[in-house]
Amino acid sequence: MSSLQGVPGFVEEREDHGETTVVVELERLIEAAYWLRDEAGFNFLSDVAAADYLDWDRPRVAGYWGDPRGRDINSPGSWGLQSQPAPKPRRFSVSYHLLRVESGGGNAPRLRLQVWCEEGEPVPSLVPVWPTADWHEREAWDMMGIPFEGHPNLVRILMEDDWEGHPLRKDYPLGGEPVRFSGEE
Amino acid sequence: MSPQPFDSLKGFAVTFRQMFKKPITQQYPEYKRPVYPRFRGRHRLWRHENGLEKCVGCSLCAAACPADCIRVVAAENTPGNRVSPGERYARIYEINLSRCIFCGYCELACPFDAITLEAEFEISEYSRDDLIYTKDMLLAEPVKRMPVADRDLYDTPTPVWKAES
Amino acid sequence: MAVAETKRAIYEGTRIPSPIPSVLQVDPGLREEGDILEVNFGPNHPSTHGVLRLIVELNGEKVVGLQAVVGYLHTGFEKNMEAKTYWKAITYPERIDYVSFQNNELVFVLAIEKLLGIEPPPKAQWMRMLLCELNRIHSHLVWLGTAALELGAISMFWYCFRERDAILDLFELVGGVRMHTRYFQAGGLAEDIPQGFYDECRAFADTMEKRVDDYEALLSGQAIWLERTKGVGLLSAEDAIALGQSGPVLRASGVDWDLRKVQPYLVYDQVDFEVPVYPNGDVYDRYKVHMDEMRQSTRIVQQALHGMPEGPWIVDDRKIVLPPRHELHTSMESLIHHFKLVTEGYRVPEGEVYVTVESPRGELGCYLVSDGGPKPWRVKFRAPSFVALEATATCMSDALVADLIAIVGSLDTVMGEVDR
Amino acid sequence: MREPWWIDVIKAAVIVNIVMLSFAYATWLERKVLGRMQLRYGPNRAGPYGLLQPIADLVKLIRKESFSPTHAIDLLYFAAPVVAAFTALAAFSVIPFGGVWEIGGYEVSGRVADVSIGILLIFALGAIGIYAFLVGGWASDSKYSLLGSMRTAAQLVSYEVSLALSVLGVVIMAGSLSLVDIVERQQETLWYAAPQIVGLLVFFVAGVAETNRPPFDLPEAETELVAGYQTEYSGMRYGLFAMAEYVNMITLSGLAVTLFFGGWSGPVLPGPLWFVVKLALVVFVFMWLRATLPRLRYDQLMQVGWKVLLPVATLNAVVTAIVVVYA
Repeated sequence: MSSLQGVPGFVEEREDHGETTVVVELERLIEAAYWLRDEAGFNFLSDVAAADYLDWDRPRVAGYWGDPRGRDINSPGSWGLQSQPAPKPRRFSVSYHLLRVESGGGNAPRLRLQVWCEEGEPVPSLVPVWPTADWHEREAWDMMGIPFEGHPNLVRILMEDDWEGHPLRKDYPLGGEPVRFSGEE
Repeated sequence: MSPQPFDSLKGFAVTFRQMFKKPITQQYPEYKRPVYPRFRGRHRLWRHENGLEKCVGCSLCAAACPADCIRVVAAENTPGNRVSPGERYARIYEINLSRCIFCGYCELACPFDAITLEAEFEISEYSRDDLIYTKDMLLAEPVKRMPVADRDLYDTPTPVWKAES
Repeated sequence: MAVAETKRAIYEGTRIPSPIPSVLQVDPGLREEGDILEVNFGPNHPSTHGVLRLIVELNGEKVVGLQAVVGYLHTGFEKNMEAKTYWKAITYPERIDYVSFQNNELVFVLAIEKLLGIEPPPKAQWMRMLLCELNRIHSHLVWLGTAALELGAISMFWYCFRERDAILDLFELVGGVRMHTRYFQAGGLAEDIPQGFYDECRAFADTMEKRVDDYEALLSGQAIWLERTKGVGLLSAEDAIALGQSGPVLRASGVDWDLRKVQPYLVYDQVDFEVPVYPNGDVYDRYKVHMDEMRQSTRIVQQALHGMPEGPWIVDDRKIVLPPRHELHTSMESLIHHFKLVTEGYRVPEGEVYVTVESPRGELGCYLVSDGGPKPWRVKFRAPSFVALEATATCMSDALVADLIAIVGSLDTVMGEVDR
Repeated sequence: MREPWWIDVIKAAVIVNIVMLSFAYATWLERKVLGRMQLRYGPNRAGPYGLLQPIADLVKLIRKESFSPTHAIDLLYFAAPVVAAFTALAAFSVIPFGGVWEIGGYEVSGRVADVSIGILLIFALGAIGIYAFLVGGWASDSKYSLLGSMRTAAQLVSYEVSLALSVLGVVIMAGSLSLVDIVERQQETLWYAAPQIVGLLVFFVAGVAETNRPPFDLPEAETELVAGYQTEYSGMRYGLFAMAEYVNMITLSGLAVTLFFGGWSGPVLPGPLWFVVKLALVVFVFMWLRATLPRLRYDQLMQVGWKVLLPVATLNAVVTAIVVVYA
């Protein structure tokens, strides 16, 4: 699918597990979105998924230890090293999963449109292109703290309005109550 | 389709007909529907026939638990105090049943078939602390016996950990 | 009483509110008149499917402003799953949408399998399809019962829950518990299918067809039901696609689109079924789509029972699947694998995948990023209910309070899935 | 010898208690009927066949805390359920349930009060009862209650008209507004259900709406307005509203029996028993409707009332008048 190289702001095209990913420049995201919707016919925005790659290339460990007081789920044990994943260009990725919906269509072509951004770097909002992006982008803002520029109503959606922090970031600790046991040693 | 004028009356026949059928309600506390053999209810720890505990305190069940509701503290068996056939035994074995999601991963994880999920499902208590089951409670014969449907009829092939215990 | 035909034809152009696509704002001129009553429907209200909060502005009985507020059931499933190994994380997605649990479990398992590059054996595929279709009937029954209850047809609820209970019994027979079975595992099924299941399931499938006729007799011809549902909650095909609607909502808007047909997963390409499509995009058409899908799902269940192949139910890959129980006492290697899999879990190769299935509510997606370790780096679910709620404002124009209930009900949302 | 006043007092006391008891057992019957139609048993724990359930409910309602919203308008808020229950009970007084008996030398008639304009009295009391629903909802200072009150006002006003007009045919045929006369006239000729079938249907539909019973239960539509005008009521205050609703239903069924099904008349069995049997059948139809039909929408309700029932009722009255005069 070399035709995808015509996407405005084209950076990279990947084929992985039978899925096509197009990475575009952050600045030209809206242009790329319009192009994909109008020229390539991807009329359906299935999902907006943001991911945090903080400490992605840090040497990592797998598994975790338990002790009588329960388990520290935030700091992993040293069960065994795993292989280092390939580095990522920036901290956050935002993936737009596109789909071409035609009534009675024979197959379902999908495309992942991806941009990369640093913390606090605004991503252009795609609400004018696909209205369904409204809540998806609000969720991405709420959970990951990615500001969407030009969004008409960028407020928290799942957390309370006065919540501090963005829970799905990797530096946001996993909280929770410790499990109660009898306390007997 | 165009609705017929008397279609509206069909519904009355449906409701009226039900009056002469036996209600499907089960009178629960008096009648208990037998649960199917694979049902996952309250946990049970098992002993060998010679009275030793099957659990060797390996903590695999605790590692497998998605809800982190099992706590195992192992201790060494000594010749004077032999609790399990292996080297070690579970000195403390506790399950917080208010956290348990009854996924049954612990019985899958246990290599010695020491813990299984049995048919009992009436486990509500007045206090959260009463839902922390200790080893003695888990080893004891359950007070209430729940009816279980015929295993030959509904659970062939039987999973191994249910067949042996 | 005359039976109403569709009172309002489907509209031209678009009706998505501007500038915010999910909020219906009150006309400023109307607001100046000062007769606007702001009512909070929910989070505690008899017909908000749990904890949906609708801020409704009423002009008399007419809904002139609407905003849906969600998040009351947010439990951080996605964050939690990042801290669990894949094996354990399988118990989470089924709790996200507790009405179509089996489909949610399927999408996560399919995502893991896609990253692992393994293909489950045919028996597992067929059984998964069977259980997913049973689950679809279950979900539609819950929808039908509650939606009819909201419109005042109280008996429907009990009739639907009679069949729902039969389905849950089948799940208990197969998976051990009635709802969150974790029966699908990466690589296949957790256990073999019990022999007794086939007869029980066949008996159920045979009665189900008659039951759907009963439901239709109670509602489809009912003049009041038609009055209440026809021409209400209109959503055109273009708007539905622009708002990302999927599943029954999209099909009721006249778009012939079903992932089971256009992007066959499992073995849906080997069974014969039809996709119900209705053109008007109103509440009645959504109801009809649900009814027809129940019939089609029953057909699939019957075919799956007929075509269920013999053979293994899970792949034989010791790096992913727990070794057979009988080997634990005889083979040291199996025991080591067992320990490694339970404590550390299997490692999933690095990569990102987006897997979608047709859940009872529509396109259910799972975006899974793996860093090559035993825990998912990022899991994101594309919840069809979440998207469906975005369409409330578009559907709601020119509606009364009673229509509001009917429309929100017809969108078939499960708040657990909306808030995750 | 004519009835002395104290017999009337005794009768009134007995009838009020019987009506209250029948209200209690109407709730029991409703639960049983609905239960059986919905594949359930209905109440079956308190006493044999759950027969003590209404008593248990009463005890529960009385013992329950009756709290009121802070900003409720006290007097109106407290008075509304009382007025509702009072008018509902009072309306039953003119419904005849038996003929005239000779007891101890006195002539005892099977009615509390034989008013020559019985039908009008029932409608008048019903109209006062509407105020209770209206005021109660308004006084409780809740948006749901207010919406419920508004619906009550609109619905009851519109259906009152059709209800009254639908009875006109019977009145013309009987030539009297007294319920006793109407029953006696039916004994002479035939039940008015046959010649007045149109009137009966209109009367029944309007009556269901008038008593806020499903499918016309919009003022308290649970899934829309939580509980409408009674949202903020609890304990026995709520109980009084519920009582008013059920007693209204019983009164209306009694009226239907009297006007269209020959009242207490019937072979072999004594009059009051016939009355009760007929009443129970009509009440059963009320419950059957509830089990089967979805609820109407507000505007449809208005349309049915003004565009269907009112013209039909008027036409029926006119046709009846023409037939009676020229035939």
